Amino acid sequence: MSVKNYVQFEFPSKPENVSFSRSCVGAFATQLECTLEDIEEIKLVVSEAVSNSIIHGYDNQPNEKIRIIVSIMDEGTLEIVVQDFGKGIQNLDQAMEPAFSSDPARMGMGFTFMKSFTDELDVVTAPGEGTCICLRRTFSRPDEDDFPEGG
Amino acid sequence: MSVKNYVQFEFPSKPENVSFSRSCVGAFATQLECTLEDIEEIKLVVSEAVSNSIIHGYDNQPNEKIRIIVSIMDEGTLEIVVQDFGKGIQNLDQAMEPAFSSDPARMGMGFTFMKSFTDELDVVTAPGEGTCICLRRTFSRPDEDDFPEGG
Amino acid sequence: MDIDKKQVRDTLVVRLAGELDMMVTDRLRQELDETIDQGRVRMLIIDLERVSFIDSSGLGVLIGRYKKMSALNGRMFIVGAKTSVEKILCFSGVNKLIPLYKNEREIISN
Amino acid sequence: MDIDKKQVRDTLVVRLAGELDMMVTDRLRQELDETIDQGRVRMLIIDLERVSFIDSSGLGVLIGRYKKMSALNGRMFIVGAKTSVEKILCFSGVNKLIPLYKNEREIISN
Ligand SMILES: Nc1ncnc2c1ncn2[C@@H]1O[C@H](COP(=O)(O)OP(=O)(O)O)[C@@H](O)[C@H]1O
Ligand SMILES: Nc1ncnc2c1ncn2[C@@H]1O[C@H](COP(=O)(O)OP(=O)(O)O)[C@@H](O)[C@H]1O
Repeated sequence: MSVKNYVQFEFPSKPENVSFSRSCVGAFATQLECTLEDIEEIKLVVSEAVSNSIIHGYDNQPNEKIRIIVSIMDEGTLEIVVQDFGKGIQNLDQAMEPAFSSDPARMGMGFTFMKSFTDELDVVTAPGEGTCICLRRTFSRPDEDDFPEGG
Repeated sequence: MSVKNYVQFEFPSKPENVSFSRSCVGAFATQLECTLEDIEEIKLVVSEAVSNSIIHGYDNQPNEKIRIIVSIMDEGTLEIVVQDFGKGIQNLDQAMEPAFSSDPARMGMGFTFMKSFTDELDVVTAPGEGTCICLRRTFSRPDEDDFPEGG
Repeated sequence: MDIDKKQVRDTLVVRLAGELDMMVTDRLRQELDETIDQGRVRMLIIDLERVSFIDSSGLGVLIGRYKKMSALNGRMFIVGAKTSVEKILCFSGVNKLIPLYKNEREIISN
Repeated sequence: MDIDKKQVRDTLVVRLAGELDMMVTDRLRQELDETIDQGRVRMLIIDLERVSFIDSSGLGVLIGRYKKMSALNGRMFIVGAKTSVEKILCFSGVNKLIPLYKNEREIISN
């Protein structure tokens, strides 16, 4: 797996950056062979991951750092890494359960959306250190591609 | 002058990232009170600066690093810094002249556009070290604002 | 996010425009709850025709208002959701609690 | 960038769609020059109606083709540029070399 193109971006944990960051990842993803519907789904998972960093990771503190690294791999895989340096997740199994939320006003659907609209979801987290969400989704495999352009 | 919001991003010097980067800066700028026409002009200056980094800074080598830092200041100023670590500019005065280009196939209008559509343009460059372009444009000043929201 | 409210008797129609994410949830929740309480609203219709994006934060506000309306023995409907938004409403099961209709007329005729 | 070419006698009409930046300049320059040379084109009309963005790289290709057409004693026109693109064409002075028209009919009637 080699990286064809990537972008790394960092911004503070402000609510207005949720919209900005999902737009950017969506714009980057247009470099892949994917539909408008795919882009909408990518924006959704980014929105969930970034919102979680702000709300849960940083308890809505607006001046903490969020980092996103988006990579396009040779075989048409989009990898999105969303990283915060916030409070981390104590009980990851519980957190991943559908409808679980530590906040009663929330739905607990974030991880469910992230899992449903990607092929792979990896979470690395440590209490007090932060959370790193890695999402992968493949849009076209080389064997579906009659005219591979090469690397 | 204090920074209200910012985003820093880094990506390789590939032609497809020119479009991506100007879209992103344009999307970020919507957080300011500005018109669609303003956004178009911002996209233009970013396009010029990033194209220059790829074409002149890196001689079209696609795997070199470009960094952009966009900041929104309290008083409605947008600051865009575009940085490359490429070959730098030998003669900056000459480079800034309208219609000057070191490449006969190009128009030499890049710096003219950057100057015309911003309020301030600073260039820091050193041969062999790279070029850093800082563009500033103010969209609304506090005294034009009847209901300042505060910092 | 634009929030446009219109009340006729105990029916409140709220037209939203923009993106429904965590940026707007607090304000939306507050505006809706205030109007529901003050206006003794018993029927809440949320028009999503001009909403281009919704995520789980947005869904949370809708579900919260559904619970509130149920507690008041009132009803709630969603109208006008475009395909991409409707997909999320259905995927999350929100449509099983809050019925979706094309427009206000469709509610009346059902 | 979509490049759609149509030639009638020595007139070549090229409809472009997308964003006209350094990403597409090489391909555009090459496609235009090949067609101009092979087809003995003497009138080149570039339709920018569906071009949403142009920067100095894009302008450079247009000016380059203008020089080529002049050297061939041919003519060149731009049609359909939308306001934001037209602004850049005028700001840069490109319109003084390559006349801008609303559409092909306007060229003929002038
Ligand atoms: N970045 C994060 N930092 C800390 N805790 C998190 C983070 N992301 C998720 N969590 C925890 O996992 C739980 C489930 O997340 P999620 O499925 O997105 O639902 P919701 O955001 O609605 O609570 C959250 O309630 C929170 O306790
Ligand atoms: N990032 C950069 N790195 C190295 N040289 C540069 C850079 N940006 C501009 N230059 C030099 O300045 C000249 C003028 O730039 P510009 O006005 O944008 O015109 P053009 O890009 O059409 O050549 C370029 O031709 C190049 O020699």
